[in-house]
Amino acid sequence: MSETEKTAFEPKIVAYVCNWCTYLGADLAGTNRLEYPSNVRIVRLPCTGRIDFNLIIKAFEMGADMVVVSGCHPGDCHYTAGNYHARRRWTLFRDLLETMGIDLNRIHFAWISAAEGKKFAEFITEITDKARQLGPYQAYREICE
Amino acid sequence: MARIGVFICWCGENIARTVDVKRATEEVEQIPGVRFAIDYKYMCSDPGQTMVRDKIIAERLQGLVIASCSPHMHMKTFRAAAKAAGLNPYLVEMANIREHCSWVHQNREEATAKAVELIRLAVGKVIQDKPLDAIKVPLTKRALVIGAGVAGIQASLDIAEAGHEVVLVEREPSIGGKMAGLSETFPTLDCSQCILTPRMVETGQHPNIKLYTWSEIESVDGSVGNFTVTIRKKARYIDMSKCTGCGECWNKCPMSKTLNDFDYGLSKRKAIYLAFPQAVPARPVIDKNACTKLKTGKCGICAKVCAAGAINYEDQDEIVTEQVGAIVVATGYKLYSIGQEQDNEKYTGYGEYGYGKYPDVIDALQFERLSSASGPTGGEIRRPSDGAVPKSVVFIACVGSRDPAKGVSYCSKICCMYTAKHTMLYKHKVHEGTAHVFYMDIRAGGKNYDEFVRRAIEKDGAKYYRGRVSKITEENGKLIVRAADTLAGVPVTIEADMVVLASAMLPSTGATELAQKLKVGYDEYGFLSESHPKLRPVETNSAGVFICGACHGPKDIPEAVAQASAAAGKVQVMFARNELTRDPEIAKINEQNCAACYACVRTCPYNAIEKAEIRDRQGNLVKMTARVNPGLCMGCGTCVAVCPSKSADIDGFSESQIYEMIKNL
Amino acid sequence: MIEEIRQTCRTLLEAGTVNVVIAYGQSNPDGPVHPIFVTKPDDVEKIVWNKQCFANLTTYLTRKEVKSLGKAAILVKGCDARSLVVLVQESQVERSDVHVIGLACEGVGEPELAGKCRVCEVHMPVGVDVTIGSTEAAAPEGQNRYALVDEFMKKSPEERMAFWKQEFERCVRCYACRGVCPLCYCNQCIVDKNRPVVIDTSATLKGNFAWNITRAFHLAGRCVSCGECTRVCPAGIDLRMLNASLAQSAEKHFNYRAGMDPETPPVIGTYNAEDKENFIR
Amino acid sequence: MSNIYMPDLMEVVEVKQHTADVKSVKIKFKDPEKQAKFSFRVGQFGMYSLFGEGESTFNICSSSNWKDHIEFCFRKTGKVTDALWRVDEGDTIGFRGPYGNSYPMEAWEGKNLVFIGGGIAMPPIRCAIWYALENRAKYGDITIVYGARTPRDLVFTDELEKWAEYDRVRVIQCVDPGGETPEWKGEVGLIPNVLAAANVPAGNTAALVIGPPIMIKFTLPVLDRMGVLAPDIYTSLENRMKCGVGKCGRCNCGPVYVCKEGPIFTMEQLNALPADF
Amino acid sequence: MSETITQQALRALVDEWIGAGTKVAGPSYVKKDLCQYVPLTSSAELLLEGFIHPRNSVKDFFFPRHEKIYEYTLKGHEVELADMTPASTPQVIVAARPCDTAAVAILDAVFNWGEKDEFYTQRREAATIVALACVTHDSHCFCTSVGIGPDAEKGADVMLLPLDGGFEVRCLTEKGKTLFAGRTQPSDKTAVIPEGPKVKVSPEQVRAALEDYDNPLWKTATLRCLSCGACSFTCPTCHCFDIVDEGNAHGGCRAKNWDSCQLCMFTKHASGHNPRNVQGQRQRQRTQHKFRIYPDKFGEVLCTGCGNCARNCPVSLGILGTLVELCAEMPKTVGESK
Repeated sequence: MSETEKTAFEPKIVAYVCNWCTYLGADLAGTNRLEYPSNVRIVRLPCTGRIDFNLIIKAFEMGADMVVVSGCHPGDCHYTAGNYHARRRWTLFRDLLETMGIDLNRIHFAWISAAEGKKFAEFITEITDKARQLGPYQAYREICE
Repeated sequence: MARIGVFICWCGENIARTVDVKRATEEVEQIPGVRFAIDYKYMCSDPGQTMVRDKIIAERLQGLVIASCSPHMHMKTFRAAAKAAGLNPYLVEMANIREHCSWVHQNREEATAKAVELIRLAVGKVIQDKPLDAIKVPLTKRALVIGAGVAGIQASLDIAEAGHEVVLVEREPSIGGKMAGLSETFPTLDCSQCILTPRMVETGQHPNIKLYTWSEIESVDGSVGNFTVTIRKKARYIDMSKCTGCGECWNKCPMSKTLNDFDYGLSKRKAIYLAFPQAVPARPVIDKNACTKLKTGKCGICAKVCAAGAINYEDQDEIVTEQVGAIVVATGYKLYSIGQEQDNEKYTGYGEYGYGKYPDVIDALQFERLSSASGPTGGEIRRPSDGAVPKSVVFIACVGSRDPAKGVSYCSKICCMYTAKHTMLYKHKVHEGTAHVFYMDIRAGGKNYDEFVRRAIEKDGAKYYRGRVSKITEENGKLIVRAADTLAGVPVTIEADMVVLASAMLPSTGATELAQKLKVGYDEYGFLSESHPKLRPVETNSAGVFICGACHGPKDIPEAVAQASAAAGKVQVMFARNELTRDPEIAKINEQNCAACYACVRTCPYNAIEKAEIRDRQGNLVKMTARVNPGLCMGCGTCVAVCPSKSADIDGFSESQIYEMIKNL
Repeated sequence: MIEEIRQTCRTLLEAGTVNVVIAYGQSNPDGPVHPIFVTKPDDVEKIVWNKQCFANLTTYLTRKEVKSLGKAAILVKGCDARSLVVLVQESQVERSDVHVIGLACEGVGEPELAGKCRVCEVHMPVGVDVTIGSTEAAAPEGQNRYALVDEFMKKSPEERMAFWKQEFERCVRCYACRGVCPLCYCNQCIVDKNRPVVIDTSATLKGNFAWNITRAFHLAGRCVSCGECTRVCPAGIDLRMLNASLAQSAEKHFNYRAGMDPETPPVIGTYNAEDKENFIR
Repeated sequence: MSNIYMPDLMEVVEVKQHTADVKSVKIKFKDPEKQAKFSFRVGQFGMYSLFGEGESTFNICSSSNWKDHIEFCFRKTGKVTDALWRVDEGDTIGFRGPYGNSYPMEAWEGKNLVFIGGGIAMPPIRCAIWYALENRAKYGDITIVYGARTPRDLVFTDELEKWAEYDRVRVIQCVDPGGETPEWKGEVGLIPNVLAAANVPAGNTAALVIGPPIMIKFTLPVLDRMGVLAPDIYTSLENRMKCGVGKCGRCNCGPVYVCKEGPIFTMEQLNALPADF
Repeated sequence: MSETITQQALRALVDEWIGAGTKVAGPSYVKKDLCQYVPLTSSAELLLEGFIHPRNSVKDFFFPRHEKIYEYTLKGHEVELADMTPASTPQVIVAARPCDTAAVAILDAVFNWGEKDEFYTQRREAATIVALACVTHDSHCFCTSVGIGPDAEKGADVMLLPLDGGFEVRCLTEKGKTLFAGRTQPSDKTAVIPEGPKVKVSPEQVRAALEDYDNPLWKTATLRCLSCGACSFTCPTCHCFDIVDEGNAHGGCRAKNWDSCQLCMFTKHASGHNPRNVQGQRQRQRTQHKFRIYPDKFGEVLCTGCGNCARNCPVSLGILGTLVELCAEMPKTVGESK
């Protein structure tokens, strides 16, 4: 962010991550000093299996412009099957959101393992730029007036 | 609306460099519920923790927020500090303002703002925390060790000596692993068999060690303290109780065309064979792909000559289950297959060195077999092609290692040492021969390691060239090795009789499948991930599962044995108490509200939720419900997400905690 | 056919195999048809069967007030029978505790058939103890069950969002959709929980979006599109569109249709390692 | 144009924990002028707001003669009481009231008073006791019977001792059989039996009985034998309330809006109400 | 002699009101066969005939389903409150059914006894109600059974009665007069309103039947009720509400929301005890409140017989059926016979 007065829109991004893979991936990005934008707020959950669709809706209600959900690669889940359940749940939930006309560019799902610090940093940078282009989620803000 | 104390750590200057800690402390005191905030240079240090304890007592705190590093680092530390001050350890939350903030955002203004926001989230969560007590779980004081190489053997002996039962499972017909095939070991040139075989015998005879060879792990259920391990005992076709190991069968067996994988293909073996002379258990095994009796029904000589009548052609795989409390993984390594084709598309192999095309281009373990007394040549260094004694041998270091293009970017740590050892062995056995070594850097960091390499060069006359070998071609019986000597700045061509490649160390095949069964993490190469590189090197993120030896990463024998004892030590720490205290952050179900649709029962990966009945005092059924077994639940929370009425909840990541965090966004 | 139904119910009540028959009736001749509970054999005359028999009676099988009446017999159309399959799958109803009387149904709704009946494939109910009547009615060959969803999806996301904002503006949160749905049987619904408040109870646009998304998603892979929620909504919200889009998604991704086969495990709560997806990075 | 649902901002003065899940909280108006103007009659209740959580109904358990603060007592069971449990000195909560009717202290003048409380029912009785003791001359003998399951469940135990020191005041504490601990000095037994055994002089007596319905059910015959009839036995209904001003229909029980015409009822009025509470 | 107005003139007048910025609401087809009282943007949307009763009621405009009562902001240990001044912009309800307008008058009692609920009274004073007499009814209507009728004037400021294409205008209150001042033409014809629905029960009979609180009928009469809130929320006289806080950690609002005694959580205590745990008890409470408690306390029957509860009920239960069953058991001594 250049020194110019901060009028540019700064998106608020919520990241629901699993404690065993993506959270450690984020830690690894830290230990490797990989820089990425500071808009993301990481919420630690035991497993992607624990990430419930209401959390995504509540994040938008509380003013998030983008929601990220990430956890272990299929097969690596610390609890064996959490991410499989999550994948099935997200597949169905995305179709429901699409029918509702909720902007799917504002919800991103990823598998980021504890060894993929770089992928985490790059992923966060990429989606923050996309969030900046998309601007504030006006449609949901109006819903919440 | 609560008495919450916020402790912001400078972490030396790791945090303070980009986060304005002073301003953050002031801003944080405005968060509803925060009673006071304080910063300190080293919160996790002893004075830091003392200050935390004193503040808890002085300010009658109801909850702590420690804003410092990742909870994976110091959550245990600060929970202990809270407990010491009489505050329930689960009323502590951490805001990760180092790895997730100060280290990754350079702009001071943004980093400080984000730090305050992360603390606000943590305060939200801690307000909804509930005091929890550790769960007491009965403990099975038996350990499972997977892989019986030197590390597996050492770990088993240590645990067994401590008086606990050990179940040792080895995939090969005999224990001993890769070290059993070595000739001598650096830096002392001890004969590998002489130092290993007594340990193998001790393991074979130890009353506390239950040995399963020629067996594999099918599945692992349960959780720390109560694992249920299913083991597949592959059909051996030999009745171990009757067989005396006299050897008549493998002498008389007509089938001898199968390559002996103990000698890495340098020799042939019979269909019924003993892995190597010092094998423990010294009992043969029939290779069903080579034995004509098993394939076509003809022959059966071995049964005829067996005086003890121990041969049993109808033998079947047997599935056995064992109850254990802890698991040590010691599955060892394999060498990078240097041929063109690779089993994993991540690696691209070395067509240019002609391995597999020129018989005299061998890898390090094959050279070990050549120089081993129990090897195919009885210890004489002879070329595999024509058996002649090679006069000039080229040793190439870093084949595969430190070579991202070939798929392995790390250094395999021990090749420099064993290459120097190989030049010595070669020199001692072929006095007039010359050894040429092409290396990138000599890595000899252990005790007496560098002196060992200096002796190989100065006393035994090995010629070391700093440079890579570009190509090996065969011209009239000689292997032309073209390379460059970067120190002299000149190309080098050597006509060699034999080439030995010091190839990279990879985890042994099947390591990732085993890791998935044990729910242990692994890196991109398949080496198992330790819980923390410096603080918890032999533990994994899966409670009760420990790792040691090469399965964790390339390492030499002294280090593997040291890690084995460390892992055994951790197991003994666990078994020191009669019951296991387990992390109470597990699920529980509001049984009045549960509609008994059992979505959670279907979902639970640990089958920790069962169908239960609620009856009134007269015994008639009031309602059905789902009920969590605290011993089995690992706290993944999937049941909470699939429960429509949210009757299921999980302590530590409960609905109210997570929603309170989001409300603080 | 009505005589056969009444006779069947009379014998059941007289023989004492069931204590109550959950059927359709009319309290006054020109009034609407609604569920009735027949406990005395002579009252079977009150049972009616015509194009106005919309209600899905299986919703009463999980109500404590009805369960206290004892063993029940129930009239089911094809769609109702499917919701019974889901109820049995989710251990809410012991199949042996209910005597299920299947009615051959050519579709309900006068003058024109209800939407669900035009695409119905279960005119003859399956998994019933006895079937009364028969019909040749069958779904037109190769018809797209989810035509209304595909039509709706042709709109742009902004148009779709505008449509739902306009629909949910009218939702008063009376929970008739929850009351009438046989698969909404929780003792305390998630919307009634206040620790934490997952869904705002206020009938604001925010609360209505959260409520309708949650209700629809709780029926993912479970709704058998009996269409009752849409019929009873006092605000006339097109709820069936949400459930149909989820049913389409469950069929497209996991080849799963709710309530068709008691053996296949439900779609939520089970997984398949080879599930395909193209949106996870 | 007053918004009848708008609470006044109160500052928490003191928080006292009585049992594992019962606390009492002293609050005073942030606006000192409102504190001075505020008055109520013992027995009335108020609606206490935890902003962000909701409102709850608790009896004002301090005496109406104490002008510098008001006090209420609660048990940690629901959403608002969960948040109230974390409240601390200096925090801000909301209060509106006083609502409901009050004890007929004037009508009780000259009578002997019997206060009977069970479990957490002591707070609604405490305000009446303090008021009576502060106008000691106006009232006859005062008997206080207060019981709970175990000694740990007793509330305002320090004040129980203080009351015993007043003249012609008799305090009987009891715990349920099986709940007593070695150092328990008081009676052991269920409240109705303890009351019967205490043979309190009958005649010209008014009784205030608050506690679980089952306790009230068995206490009434004992009072009857003591000659205290239904019109002289008062109790306070513990209904669920929302608005407190007779609009929202929540507390409606039979023909009565408990928040406006209660919560204090005589047993006579209570018997006329359907069992809908 | 009577004052009349043609339909076009009335529509023009409505457009004038809208133009003047008054909020005008009336029955309109929001969707295919869904008629509701909704705010109007032009008089073309206004329905003046061809409907029996909109699915909702006019109470939406006086006692909305969600209303902020004040906002709070949390700052550290301090809290700031911001009062929400109730909307008092003038509004006109056009073509409201007599059973709706009567309901509004009935509600005045409860919203003003003891403390005055300004949110309700402000809107009430700022509003003018133009009623439209009924010419038809359906099987659910029973206004005549509760003392109301197709042309009852209770609660209306102006009564419109259909008269050959136009309407007879009877201004009943000052507000009504000012609204229609100079817009009506004298005529010698007066509108004749057809008979309302047959009287099915009488409030006195019901009041007597409700005396027996433990009538076993409550266990069977309403078995098919699905405990949703459709009857209460579309009923013009149901006025129970819930008060909740909504917001995030920085602040939020306290709001009044519609609530229904039919929903099982209505009387559930935090301890889990629920005095009305069985659906029959909840139905009894609704009938008692309407036909016994409210009349005893405020002298008005809390029901205007509009039939919305039966029309919107998923199982067409409503309240009429229960009343008829209750009275069927009563001896014929009370009130005129059915």
